[in-house]
Parts: sequence; structure tokens; C-alpha cells
Amino acid sequence: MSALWIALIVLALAAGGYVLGRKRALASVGGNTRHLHSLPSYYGANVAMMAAVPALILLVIWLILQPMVLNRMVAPMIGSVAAGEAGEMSLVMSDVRRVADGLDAAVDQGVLSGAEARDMQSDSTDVRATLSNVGVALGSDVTAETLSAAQRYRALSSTGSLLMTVVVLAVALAGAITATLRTHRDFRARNVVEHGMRVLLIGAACFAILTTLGIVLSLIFNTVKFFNLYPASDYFFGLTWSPSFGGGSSLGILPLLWGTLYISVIALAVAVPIGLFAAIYLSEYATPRIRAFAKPMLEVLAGIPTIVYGLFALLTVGPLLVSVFGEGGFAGVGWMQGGTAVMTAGLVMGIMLIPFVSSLSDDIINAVPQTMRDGSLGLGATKSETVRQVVLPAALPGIVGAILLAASRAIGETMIVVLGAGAAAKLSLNPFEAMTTVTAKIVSQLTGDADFSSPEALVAFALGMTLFVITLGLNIFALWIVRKYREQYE
Amino acid sequence: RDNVQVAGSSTVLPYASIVAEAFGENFDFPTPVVESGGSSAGLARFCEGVGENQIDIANASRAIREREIEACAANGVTDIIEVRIGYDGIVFASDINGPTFAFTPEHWFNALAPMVLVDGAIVENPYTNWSQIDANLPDQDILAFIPGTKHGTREVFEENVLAAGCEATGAHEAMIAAGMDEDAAEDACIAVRTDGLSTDIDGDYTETLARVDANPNGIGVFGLAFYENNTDKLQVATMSGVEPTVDSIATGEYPVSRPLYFYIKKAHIGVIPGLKEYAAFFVSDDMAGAWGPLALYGLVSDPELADTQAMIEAEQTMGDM
Amino acid sequence: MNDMRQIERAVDMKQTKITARGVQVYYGDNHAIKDVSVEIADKTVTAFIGPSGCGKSTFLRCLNRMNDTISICRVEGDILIDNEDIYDPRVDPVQLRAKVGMVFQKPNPFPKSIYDNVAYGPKIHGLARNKAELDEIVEKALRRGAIWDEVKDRLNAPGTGLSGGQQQRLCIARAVATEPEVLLMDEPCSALDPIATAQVEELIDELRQSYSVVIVTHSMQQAARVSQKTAFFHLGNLVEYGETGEIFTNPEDPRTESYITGRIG
Amino acid sequence: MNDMRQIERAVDMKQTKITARGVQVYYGDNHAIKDVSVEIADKTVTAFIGPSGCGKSTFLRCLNRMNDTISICRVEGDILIDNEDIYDPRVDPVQLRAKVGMVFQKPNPFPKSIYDNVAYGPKIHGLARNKAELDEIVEKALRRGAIWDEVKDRLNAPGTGLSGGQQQRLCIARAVATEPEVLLMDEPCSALDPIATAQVEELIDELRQSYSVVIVTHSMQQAARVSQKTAFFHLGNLVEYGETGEIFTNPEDPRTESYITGRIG
Amino acid sequence: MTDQTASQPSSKHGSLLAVDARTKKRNAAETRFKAYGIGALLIGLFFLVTLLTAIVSNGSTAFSQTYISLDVTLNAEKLDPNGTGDRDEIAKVTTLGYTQIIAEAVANTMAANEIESPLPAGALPLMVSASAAAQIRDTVLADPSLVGQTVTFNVLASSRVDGYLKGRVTRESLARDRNLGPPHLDIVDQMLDAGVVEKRWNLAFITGADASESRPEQAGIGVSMLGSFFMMLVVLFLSLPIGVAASIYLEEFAPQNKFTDFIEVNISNLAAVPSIVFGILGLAIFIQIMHLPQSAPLVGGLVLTLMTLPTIIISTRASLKSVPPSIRDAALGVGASKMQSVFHHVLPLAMPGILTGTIIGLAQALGETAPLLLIGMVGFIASNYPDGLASGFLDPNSAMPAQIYEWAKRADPAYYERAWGGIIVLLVFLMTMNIIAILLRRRFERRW
Ligand SMILES: Nc1ncnc2c1ncn2[C@@H]1O[C@H](COP(=O)(O)OP(=O)(O)OP(=O)(O)O)[C@@H](O)[C@H]1O
Ligand SMILES: Nc1ncnc2c1ncn2[C@@H]1O[C@H](COP(=O)(O)OP(=O)(O)OP(=O)(O)O)[C@@H](O)[C@H]1O
Ligand SMILES: [Mg+2]
Ligand SMILES: [Mg+2]
Ligand SMILES: O=P([O-])([O-])[O-]
Repeated sequence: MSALWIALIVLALAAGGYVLGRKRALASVGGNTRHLHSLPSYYGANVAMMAAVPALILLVIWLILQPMVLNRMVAPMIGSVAAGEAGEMSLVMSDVRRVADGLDAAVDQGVLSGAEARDMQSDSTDVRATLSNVGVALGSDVTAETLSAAQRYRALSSTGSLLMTVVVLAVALAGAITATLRTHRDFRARNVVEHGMRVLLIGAACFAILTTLGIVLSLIFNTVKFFNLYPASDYFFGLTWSPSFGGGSSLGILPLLWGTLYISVIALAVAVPIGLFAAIYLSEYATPRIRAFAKPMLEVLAGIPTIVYGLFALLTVGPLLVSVFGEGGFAGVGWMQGGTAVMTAGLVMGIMLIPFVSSLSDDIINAVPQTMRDGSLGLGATKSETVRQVVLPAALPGIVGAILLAASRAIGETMIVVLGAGAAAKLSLNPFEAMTTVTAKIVSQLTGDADFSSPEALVAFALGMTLFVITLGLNIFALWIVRKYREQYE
Repeated sequence: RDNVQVAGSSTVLPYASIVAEAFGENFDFPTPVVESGGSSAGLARFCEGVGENQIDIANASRAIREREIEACAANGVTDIIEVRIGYDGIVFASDINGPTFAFTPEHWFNALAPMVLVDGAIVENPYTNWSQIDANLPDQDILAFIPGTKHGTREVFEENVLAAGCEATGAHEAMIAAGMDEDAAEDACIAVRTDGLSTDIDGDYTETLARVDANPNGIGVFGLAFYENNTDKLQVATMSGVEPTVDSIATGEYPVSRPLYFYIKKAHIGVIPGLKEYAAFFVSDDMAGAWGPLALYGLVSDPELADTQAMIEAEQTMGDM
Repeated sequence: MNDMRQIERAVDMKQTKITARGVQVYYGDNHAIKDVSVEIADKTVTAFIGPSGCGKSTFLRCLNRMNDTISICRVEGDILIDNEDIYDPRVDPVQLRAKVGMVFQKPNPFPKSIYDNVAYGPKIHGLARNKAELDEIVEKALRRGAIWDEVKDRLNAPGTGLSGGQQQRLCIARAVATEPEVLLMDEPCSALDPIATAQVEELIDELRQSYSVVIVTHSMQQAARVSQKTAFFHLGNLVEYGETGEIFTNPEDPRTESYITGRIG
Repeated sequence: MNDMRQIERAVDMKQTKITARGVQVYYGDNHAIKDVSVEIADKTVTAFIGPSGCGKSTFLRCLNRMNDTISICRVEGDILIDNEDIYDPRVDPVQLRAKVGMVFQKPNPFPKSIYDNVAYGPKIHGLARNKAELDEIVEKALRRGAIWDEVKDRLNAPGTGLSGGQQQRLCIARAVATEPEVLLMDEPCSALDPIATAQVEELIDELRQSYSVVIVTHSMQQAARVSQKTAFFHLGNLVEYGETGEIFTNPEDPRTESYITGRIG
Repeated sequence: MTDQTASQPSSKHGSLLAVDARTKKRNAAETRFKAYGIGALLIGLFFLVTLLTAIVSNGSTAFSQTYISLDVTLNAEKLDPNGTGDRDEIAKVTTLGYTQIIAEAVANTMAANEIESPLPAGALPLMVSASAAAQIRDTVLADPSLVGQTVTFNVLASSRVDGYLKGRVTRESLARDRNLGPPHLDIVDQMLDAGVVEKRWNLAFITGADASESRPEQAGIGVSMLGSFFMMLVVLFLSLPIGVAASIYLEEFAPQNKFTDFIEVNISNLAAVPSIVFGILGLAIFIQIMHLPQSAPLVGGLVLTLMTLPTIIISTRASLKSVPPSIRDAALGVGASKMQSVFHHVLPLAMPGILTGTIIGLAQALGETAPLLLIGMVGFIASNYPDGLASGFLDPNSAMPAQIYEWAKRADPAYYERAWGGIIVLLVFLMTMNIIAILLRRRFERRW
């Protein structure tokens, strides 16, 4: 039976358990819910939980472990490479699995009978051709050893699957039955169910950790490879970034970090005041109708694909800035050489970030209790004084969160930078010069033409890792600051 | 899985997509999936291994490198068929309304190198206007949009234009004479000035076009196909007196071009339905021939196409060559 | 009805500070104040009494236009302070509220330090020229709010961490710190113990020397102790208004009588 | 100190419901309750009196572990209800709070309809088998809270749109709807007019038949009227605890005496 | 102000009708403050309008397309030389074999309308889209009996012709074009007069699939819209519950300890991870380890879920934090458990903020391209409609932003208008999604 079906049956058991548990609870008090420890639905949920959760966990673990165990059992059958390296062994094993899967598919599609698949000999049949017919890709012709290993693998795995079906369903049933038996007026069903929910909540929170782990793992190997090819000191302290195909690239991260920082700061300098003032206006001054209209409108800014912003920067904002700050421009300063500049990208990115600040802040500000405002207005404060001195401080933690989110977004943005800021990695103070950011370079090195095991391509992983570590540091710092600040306050 | 999966170069993508579309129309096989993402990323995925979950073909705008072949082999991807589909002509084009240019590699070297040879001495590049380099060139400020270092085109540009120009102007010799060793001189030849007169473009040709649009003084580096689709905005420059066309590139008269490839996992042939048929269809005369839709779109067809066809028929892998 | 009595009495020598004429208040469809006319004298304490929900707070909030903040609330009729219509479009509610201070029914300290809570009003009105002066104002206000001794050691602690009664006194201190001419107090002693109540009542008495005070209270004793005039509200109507002594000893309206002779809180 | 007296009196026949032994409460460094021991009898009304900020609310919140929600708050000592230590790790605070209801000092209705405010408790405790039963429970609770007549026509209006006193009575109704065994009331009548106060006092008297009621009040009269036992707190100490009559007529501690002979609120 | 006692000795505050100097100043500050607010809002809206105008003016032309109606003689000698009438026989003629037939059809149509041209017959099919061959071939294969007859087809004009009618292509620019020349345009002009050529509303753009580089006139965004739709389903159903659950744990239940801090820092850090890194992660975990299929909306959705989670968590936590504690107290006080107080009272009150986070998070996910690049959803992918729920999640597909990104890179300028047109469709899609959330948000919004 397929895992999906088992899961569905378990869920059906759980649903039945819910009804049963609820009924039994009510029966134990003759229908008078007052004498139950918890609401009847909690008893039902308890039975459902006990039926489904252990069984499903077991199912998942089984599905993960079974192939490993089978590998272990089948591996000795392959004599030829047994002494060889682990990598080679795993390759052969994956071939064995593929053949086994192919045999399954062939039986399913009626190309082979069950007996044929079991007894097939590699010398008498062209296994590869047979399997090709059912669309299973094999790297080479199948050896006798592989075939017999695959056949054994099939046999074992079908036994395993049968065993899995039996055990999982038994666990589900056992869970349902124990829980049902335990269902009694004094049983603390709510506590048990809530405990279960709490575990779920913790699990959800741990997703962040798993993701982080995943990111680190998917970056770390290539990062290490990169540092084997390229000296770490040059990477961390190098002042030039100029990859080249023929080798001899300079891959210093500092200009990229500088560009990232510079562009983000400008973007925030645009987005934070505009977003915050817009949020204040919307939540404190605007009529409900204006608010109902303007807030979602601003949110559209967050949904416009970044490539549009990129084009906007390249085609509209850049030339506009040049006509002001370029040579012979209105400002007559001649600071700007070309349309692509830190300023261009920063401004446009700032526009994109407006709704991040405005919408989130608006919600937070709106949530400050009216009595706070009344207190201040009652003292003869103007609305703006009330906002600045009472409402904003009360809403500060949430607003800081919104700004941090916007900052994060600014650091991670690519498209606008590529089109708006240019590809030049420079360490310069002039905001009207072209620069680039870490993320833009991650994308370009990863999708470029460089040889994928050369430092020029692998540096993308190192850049990702570095940025990750730096933002982690910044976040720890931010948390520390917020804590410290809060202690003074409460 | 019943469809062919292809990934890799965005330069090859247009051709691959034309072939895939026609393949889907004319064969009973499903239309292949052609992903872009860059030659490097495509080859990296290509080398992940053999199997249903792995791509069958990697497109590349350069030849696979030795190190990559090793990485492939380490993952069990050993039998690789290399298919050269034709050439990508690289052209220099400027705003349609501006003056006409006739370049030589020397012009470009003198325009872009940080150090050039002036009156027998290697000095910091003094040129800011094309007419200072050669009186025959129009009186226009130097402003170049060249491919960024992520692009393979950059390598071709460096070798066939800058290095050639360096050699031709005598700067290379002068550098050696000034005490540089061979490597350093080569590096110096292909270096690009950083004072803003030359801009690296990490994006695509559309970005280069947008920049030329915004700066009528700008001269951009494009693919031939891209230029041919945008003749309303761009005019092309000749190089060493040769106008870039499909023919002049095919005969090798026009110097700046690069070959385009795709790579097939032999292990997948016969297993993934339609794989071999797709590859054969790609290089068939109907598609990749001198009058096929690919050439019409701008691919410079390979004079040795027949060899390639035979190679696919025989499933000849790289090692067999 | 009260015009006649006013002429008879000595207190009436005092100028009229607030005049309300035919005031109607609606919350949406709910008619909360029905045609109330009243004259509140300067340098007097006026008490509003009446059963819960009769509209005392609502009427009080009309007097400094705090009702403006409730969108569904609509006010009709005239309210004049110093003979100026406070609902005149030229009137700036901010200036009005500086002149007419308010202590709310539910204590609502700002989530700031105790010091900042009190200093807030003086700061925005520019009552202090420097920090020392501000310190002085804060201390004086906290003393008048009868809370100085309890908080003098933790002026930087947040105002929200105080006990209920402390919060209420903090709000009183906050209101008096801005030195309004009229002080509206909505049940200022409801959460206070007798001693604190006595101190607040003393404060009210002191304020009466220079200001006009309107106080909402449920305690008849308190009304009798601190006020010179009392208004009795019932179901949104002003049933009776007059000298406090008169109202308590000799009410005209049967409803007033039944209310004050009910059990005393 | 109170042990001896307990033996002498008739009321003491009643079982002890709540026993507190050596309770200490800290808010961070602030020692808010200092070594308080007290026994609260079943079917009795116990009043906590004392100046503002002396720790009445704090101690009250200890009795149903509402202090758990204040992170900086630390409780030491033993509190037993029906001889079970409520701070025992095995005790489920939720069950405890269902048994020990609470009316807060500041009225805090849910931002839901009036009906839902009251129906919430019965719903989560499964007290009603169907809608009709629930309606009945809600009506009964609102009647007991002396607010039924005012809100019966707008049960679906939001609870937050009520007047201060109405909100307080709504919260009382909400608390009694779950039929707790012990009811803790923190100044339940502070915002109420005399008539409503009288109704709530009647309710308290009625509840005493079956439950134990603890009430915090600033009104000596109220304490005298409704309670059988009175505890006087001062600066976090339980100064005196005993028969209400005794405390008011013949206080042992000079602090108690000076407090109750101060001016009466 | 205290020292301004002038007119009325009884009132130290002065007349209410005359605004005093300090109040004037404060009111000016107030007006300024409000003006900043309006200004900020207007700036935001101005940018929005600018962007929308640019998008609409560039993209609206994608919604109409030029068609040519051709009388095609399905020459039996070419299509079925042996006269078998067998479908398989006829199928041997590839689309390339139809070029001649189309050339004849164009010539015939011209003759019928008395249009003369110096062009050789071989150059005529260039005016017709390459898709015409496939269209005719498919019709023939569906009904082999048509062979030998003359059938009227409405075929797409080539992108150059279409561009000419839309004003994008001029005679001068065509002079250098290898594909089409001014003589073709003369023909088109006359065909236009004859009513053979017509510009029509282009539904196929909204419903169609991607086309190759050589035939932009055929490309549509429909299939990738479905791809986006399935991805958004995954994102919504995973990131919203997980995000809200995580926030609830952190904000309401988590004890103050190192572990909680660790989670918290991780979450805010994930918000700053560049989206392409999520692509690397997705490639490694979902495709290489979990063996999910390439280019599948399911994988795209999973990757975008991981990317959106931090946004939702951060905004949800902020709004949970802003629910006043007295509400929690009230619930606990009537004997609700912590869990009940959160789910019954706190969560509904925090809903507006949660929905805002969801809107912003989904908007971000909907417009994101970079991570899709690595899991194979960018390129030439969409060719078929998914034929069911499972295939919608698992079959190779692209997504709207990826499609737009691809189009924007393509050489033919006809793709430029399609890229902008695609953005219009994307925005309409986004707004539909938002409106639902906004209506929900309105229901939950209240002040207390
Ligand atoms: N959440 C809190 N955080 C810090 N300190 C607190 C907190 N709540 C109360 N306190 C302090 O604990 C002490 C006792 O407060 P409590 O609220 O118990 O007083 P109370 O007797 O109820 O006063 P009142 O009659 O004014 O309500 C006071 O000093 C108060 O400032
Ligand atoms: N914000 C509001 N929205 C709707 N109705 C309201 C609002 N505030 C008060 N009301 C209604 O207006 C009437 C008068 O309320 P008000 O608060 O003035 O009473 P009150 O006399 O102050 O009572 P209490 O002594 O209980 O505070 C009541 O019926 C009340 O329900
Ligand atoms: Mg009131
Ligand atoms: Mg208290
Ligand atoms: O995508 P490319 O590798 O061809 O630049």
C-alpha cells in the first residue's frame, strides 16, 4: 500500500476517533457537559491526535529509514566494489535502486509479470531496454550482480512496505483505542490537546532554525571549496573586486559590502520617513475612506515586480538624476557620470520599501489604545504632539520591527541594483557613482559563464555565507539594543 | 518523466526554444523544457549526476572546461556528447542617429585600456574622444558598454579585440620591453579603464540597448541576433573593414565570434523519450542550416554541421574524439 | 428653572464661566444627552451626580470637546465658556483643552516614566523655561495629586506600573500641571482610599480659589463635601440643578429625591 | 493574631476556603507583599481595605494566580484553596481560575458584543448544552450584574461602547456567569452609582450563600455593609484581620484605627 | 500661555476665539506635520501612479494583435503525395513543409484583392507568423479530409507586421531588416484596406502559453499565470499557518531564554537572506535531497514559502504585541486557558496586522524571480495547460515574474510590449489577491 493511502487511512481513523471520543466523553457524564473536565470537542481532538500523530511520525521515520536499512542489507551482495570507495558504492547502490524501481514500474505497467521481474536474468534479457520502455533511465547495461541485488532489494522493500502498513495502522489503532479508553469525565483532555498544540507551535517556530540550517549546509561546502582555491585574507580584506576568466581574479568583498551598505542606507532614508509619515497620516488623520483606499494602493508598490523598478531606475530615474546632478545639469555640479548610481538604485529601492514601513506601522499605530490619545488630547496637546510623544513611543517596538524588515529587504534586493546601480564594484563616497552589492554579485557569479568549479563561480557561495553571517551579527546586535532599551523603559 | 529537460546558457536559450517549439509541433514527443540560468549553473546541474531527476542537456555559450569534466565524472556523469550548434557573432553597435563607425581592434584597445602606447611610451590612457585615437573616427566622446565579467562574451572580447589590439598597436611589445613579464603584459593588455568611460553590463543585451538609448554617445557590444532584431535603434560598426553578417562570420572573415554548444548525457539517450531526436532535430539542416529558422534569427551556422549530425547519429562522446 | 434660584443666592455673585444651552448629544442613534441647559459658575465646584449611564461623562466631555474624538458622536446646541462658543469654527480645540483640563474616568497614564507623564503638559504648553523649573512644576503637581511621597523615589519608573489608585492620582497631577482654568474630573476618587480621597478633595477646594471645577461623582457625601452646586442627571436629562445644600436637603424633583434617599454609597 | 479570635466567634464554624501562609510578592526588586498569612472562610464575604498601593490588588491576584501573567512578579509562600496548594506544579491554573473568578479593577470588556462577553466563560466551560440554555445563563448573569435592563435591547452592541459603570457591571456579570466557587472583586463598585452599588451588594450577599467572596474596597461603609471579615493592608503588610464589626469598632492596631477614623469616603 | 493675560483679566488663557501666539506656532507645527503626512502619502501615490502609467502605456498594446485572414489551398500533392488520406502519412510533412503552402495562400489572397508586389513568392510568408504553419498543420491532422480543399484561416501576422500597425516598426527601420522590408508594408497597407488584415483584442495573450523567440506574436501569459497560481496556493497554505503559529509561540508562550532568542534572531536574519540563496537552498533540499521534480510549481511554492515566512512572522509578532494585556487578563480571569485566550481574543484582534504581513509577503513572493532561476522555472518552459490538480503542482511550469523577466530579455522588441503587458496581468492578479485580504482586514479592524 502506498504511503499516501496509509496516511489517508490514518487520518480517517483519526476523524472517526474524534467522533468516538466526543461521544464517549458525553456518555460518561450522561450528556451534561458541566461535569466534564474539558469541553467534549477536546476529548474528540485528543483521540484524533493520539491516533494520527504517533502513527504519522512513525510513517515518516519509516519512509526515511527503510531505504537506508535496505541499502545496508543489500550492499554486501555487490562484491566487485565492496572494497572500493564509499562514493562508488553509493553510485552502484543508486543504480540498484533505479533498477528495482524500474522493475516495479514494469510490473505496474504490465510489461513484466511479477514472476518475470523476480526471476529475470541479466544475460538472458536486455534489462536496460526493458526498463527504457517504461521510461526508467539507466546509465549503463545492468550487470548480473546489480540485477540480483535489485531483485533482492525489491523483495525486501515489499516486505518492508507490508510491515510498515501493518505497524503504522496498528499504532494508529492502538493510539485511538487507548485514548478512547482514557476518555473519562475527569481526564484532562484540554491540557493534553493544548500540550500537543503547543508542541506544534514550537515546531513551527523551529522552522526558522531548520531553514537556517539548510541555508548554511547548502552554502558551506562550496564556500569551503572556494577558500581552498582562493586565500581568505584576500577575500575579506581585498579592496578590489574584478573577476576574470583567465584566473588571477581579485575577489575582495569590501567594495561589495560598502555598496550594499550605501544603497541600503539611501533606500531607508527614502522609505522610512515617507512610509512613517504616510502611516501616521493614514492612521491618525485620514478619513476611513481615504485610508481604505490609500493603504492598499501603497501596498501595490510592494507587489510590483522588482524588474519593473529596475527598468524604472534605468530608464527614468537615472537619466533624470543625470540631468540634475550630471555635467551641465540643472544643479551645475557635475557629480554624476552616468545614470546608474548608488543614488538611483537607493531612491528606487526606497520607493519599493515604502509599503513595508507604511502598512505595518499603520497597523501598529492603529492598535495603540484610544485612551492614550484621549489622555494627551485632554491635556491640550495637538494631534501631532500626541502622535509624536505618546502614540509613536507606544508603537515603537512594532515600528522598529517594520523598519528592520525593510532594511532586510533592502540588503537582499538584486534586480534594482543590477539595473539601477550598475555592475561596478567600487569603494567610493560619492553617491552618484555606480556601485554594486553583494546580492547582485551573487546572482551574476552564479548565473554567469565562469567555470562552475572555479573561484569566480564559487565565490557566490562565499558571498552568500558572508552576508548571512554579517546580517546574523547585525540582528544579534539589534536584539541586544532593543532589550537594553526596553529595560530602561518598562 | 517523459519530456526532455534542458538547462543552461541564456545565449543559447533563444535557439533552443525555437527548436523546442518546432520539435513539440512536429513530433509526438512533448515539448522539451528549456531553462535558462547561465552556462555555469546549467553545467553545474548537468554534472549533478545521472538519473530521472537530472537534466539531460546543458546549453553553454562556451566549451566545457577540464575541471568541470572532472566534477561531472566524480558524480558519475562520464559519457558526454558535445554538440556545437553554430557561432554567436559579437558586434559593436551605436545609436542609429549617430555617426557611423569603422573600428579596428587597435581602436578599442586604445579606447579602453588603462595604459596605452603613445609615441613609443606606455602612458596612462589620454584618450577621451574617438577622433583622438584615429582622425577617421567620428568626433564623439568615448563611452562603451561592454559585457560584464560574468559573461563569456567578455572573454571573447578580451581575446579577439583587446589583446589583438594590444598586439597590433605594439603596446604588448612595449610592455615587455618596459620590463613586464609575459603574464603581466597579457593581463595589462586586457585590463579595462575604470574612469567611467567604460561600463560593465552584467545584465542582458536589452540592458545594453537601454543604455545606448539613454546615452546616444554610447557604443554597445551585442550579439548579432540581438542587433538584427533591433535595427530600428542600432547601427552596426565594421571591424577591420568587415561588416558582421551571418556569412562573414561563418567564413571567419569577421573576427569576433564564439561557438555555442550543448552537451548531452549519453546515459540518458534511449531512456528519456525524444532526447536523441531533439538533438538530431536541433542540428538538422532544416533547423540549424544556413537557411533554417535559427540562422534567420541570427545564429551563424556551423560550416561543419554535417560532422556534428554524424556525431550525434553515432552518439560519439567527448572521450572518443 | 435654576435661573430664579441663582438670583436669590450669594454664590451667584460669581461670574458664570460655562453656559450650556439646549445641548443634545447623540451616539449614532442613541440620544445620550437630551436638551441640557446649565450655567456653571467660576471659582466654584460643581458636582454631576446621577445613575450610571445617565450621560455625566458624555456631558463632561462636551465641555472640552473631547467628544470630537468619537466619530459617531454628534453634539447640538451651544456651549459657551467665558461667553465664547466653544463649538465656533474659529475655536481651536487645542487651546480650549489647555484651558479646560480633564481627568478621565479610567486612569490612562502614558507608557512613559512618571516624571514624563506629568511634565508632558507643561512641556507642550511651554510652561517651563528650563529643567529646574520643570522639575519644580512636576513636583508641585505630584504633591497636589497627593502622590509625591509614593513616587518621589521612582520618578523614572513607568507610569503604567503603578497601582490603580496611584495611576488615578498621577492623572490628576498630570491634569493640574498644565494649570487649566476649568478642571473636569470624571470620578477622580473612584479608585482612591479615604486618605487619598481627602487629599484630592483638599486639592479641589484649593483649586476652587482660582478655577472652576466640575466633578462627576457617585458619592453623595463627596458631592456634599466638596461642591457648591450639584446637577442631577437622569437618562440623559438634567433633572435638577442648584445649590448643593438645597439639592440634598430639599430636592424639587421626585426623581432626585428618590435617588439621593436611596441607599447611600 | 487572628487565630485566637477565630475560635471565639460563631462565623468561624464555617470551613476555611483559602489559606495563605507567609506570602511574599516581589515586582522585580519591589517587595509588594510582605509575609502575609490569612485564612479566608467559605460562604463569607471578606473585605480587603487599605490605602492605595498597599498591595490589595496584588494579593488578590495571587489567589487565582493572575500574577503569573506579569513576568517580573515573583510569589513566595503557600496559598491553599480547599487545602490544595495552588502553586503546586500539578495545579492547572486554568482550572483554578475557573474555580476562582475575578473582577478586575479597571473594567476590561472584550471588544466583542455584550452577549459574547458574558457567554464566553460558559461556552469554554461547557456550562450550556444549547443556545437556549446559554441565553438563559447570559440573562441571569446580566440580571445579577444589575445591568440587564440597560442592555437587554442591545445585546449585540460592543461591550466597549458602554459607560464606565456599565462596563464594570458587565465585567461582574461576566465573572458570575461561569459560577466560580470563589469570587475575587477588585473595587467592583468604584464606578457605580448608589443604586447599582446597592444591587451589586445584594448580589454579593446572595453569592455568599454558596460561595466565598473576596472584595477590595475603599469604602468603609461598603466593607461594613457587605463583609463579615475585614483585612487591613498597609505598605504590603497585613496589619489586621478579623470580624468586620470588630475591626471597625475596636481595631487593635493603631494604624488601622488611624485609617478608619480618617475621613470616610 | 501664562504671560498673555491682556484682554480678559478673568481668563489667564485669553480669548478662545483669538488664537494666541504659542498656539499659532503649535498649530503651524501641527499643519506642517499633517502636511508631511499628506506629502508622504502623495509621494507614495505619485510613484505608484507614475509606475502604473508607465506600465499601462507600455503594456496596453499587448492586448491587441494583428491577424491575417488567408484562403489556404491545402495542396494534396505536397501534403499527401501518395493520396493515402492517412493521418500518419500526412503527419510526415513537418511545419517547415507548409511554408510553400502559406506563400501560395498569401499570393492568392493578394491576387484576390488585386494587390501587386515586386516581391518573390518566397518572401511573402515572412509577413505571417511562424505559428501559422503549426495552426494549419494541426487543423489538417485533426481532419485529414480537408486535404485538397481551400480553407479560410485566421492566422497571426508576424511581429514586424503587428509592430507596423502599432506604430512600433517604421519603413526606415525595416530598410535594414533581414526579415521584412518596406515592400511588405505596402502589401500590408493594401491588405488593411481590403480588410484582410485586422487588429483585434488579443485574448490569447491572457490565456496562452509562451512562445519561442522567433514568434512573439504568439506568446501569452496564461500558463505561467497558472504556475503562479499554484505556487501561491502552496505559499498561502504553508506560510500563513506556520508563520502565525511560530509568532504565537514566540510572542505568547515562549519562555525568556537563549533558545527563544536564538529562534528570534534566526527569523529576523532570514528576512535579510537574498532571495537567490533560497533558490540555492531549494535546489539542494527539495530537488537534490527530496527528489521533487524540476521546474515544478510545488518546489517553487516551497522555496517562496521559506522566503515569505520571516515577513509574516515579523508582522504577526508586532501585531500580537500590540494587543493590550488587559484583554488577555480578562480571558484568563474567566478561566480560559492561555491557548484559548490567544485563539479566541488575541488572534482576532491581531488579524489586521497578520493580514498586512500576508499581503506584503505574498506580493513579494508573487513578484520574485531570482530563486526560481535555480530551481528551473525560468526559461522556455510552459507549453501546456496542466490537466489536473496534481499536474498543476508537479508538471514543469513557469511563473508570471519569470515569464516577464524572460520576455524583457528577448531580442525582438515585440517582446518588450509583452513584458509590460505581462506586468499588467500580474498586477491585476495581485490586486485580486489583495482585495480578498483587504476585505478581511477591514472586518477585523477596530480600536479599543
Ligand atoms: N505590574 C506591576 N509592575 C510593577 N509594580 C507594580 C505592578 N503592579 C503593582 N505594582 C506595585 O506594587 C504595589 C502594590 O500595588 P497594588 O496594585 O497591589 O496596590 P493596591 O493596593 O491594589 O492599590 P489601589 O487601591 O490603588 O489599587 C504598588 O507599589 C505598585 O506600584
Ligand atoms: N463611545 C460610545 N459609543 C456609544 N455609546 C456610548 C459611548 N460612550 C457612552 N455611550 C452611551 O451613552 C450613554 C451615556 O454614557 P456616559 O458614559 O456618559 O454615562 P455616565 O453617566 O458617565 O455613566 P457612568 O457613571 O457609568 O460612567 C450610555 O448609554 C452609554 O452606553
Ligand atoms: Mg462615566
Ligand atoms: Mg488595586
Ligand atoms: O547565459 P550565458 O552563460 O550564455 O551568459
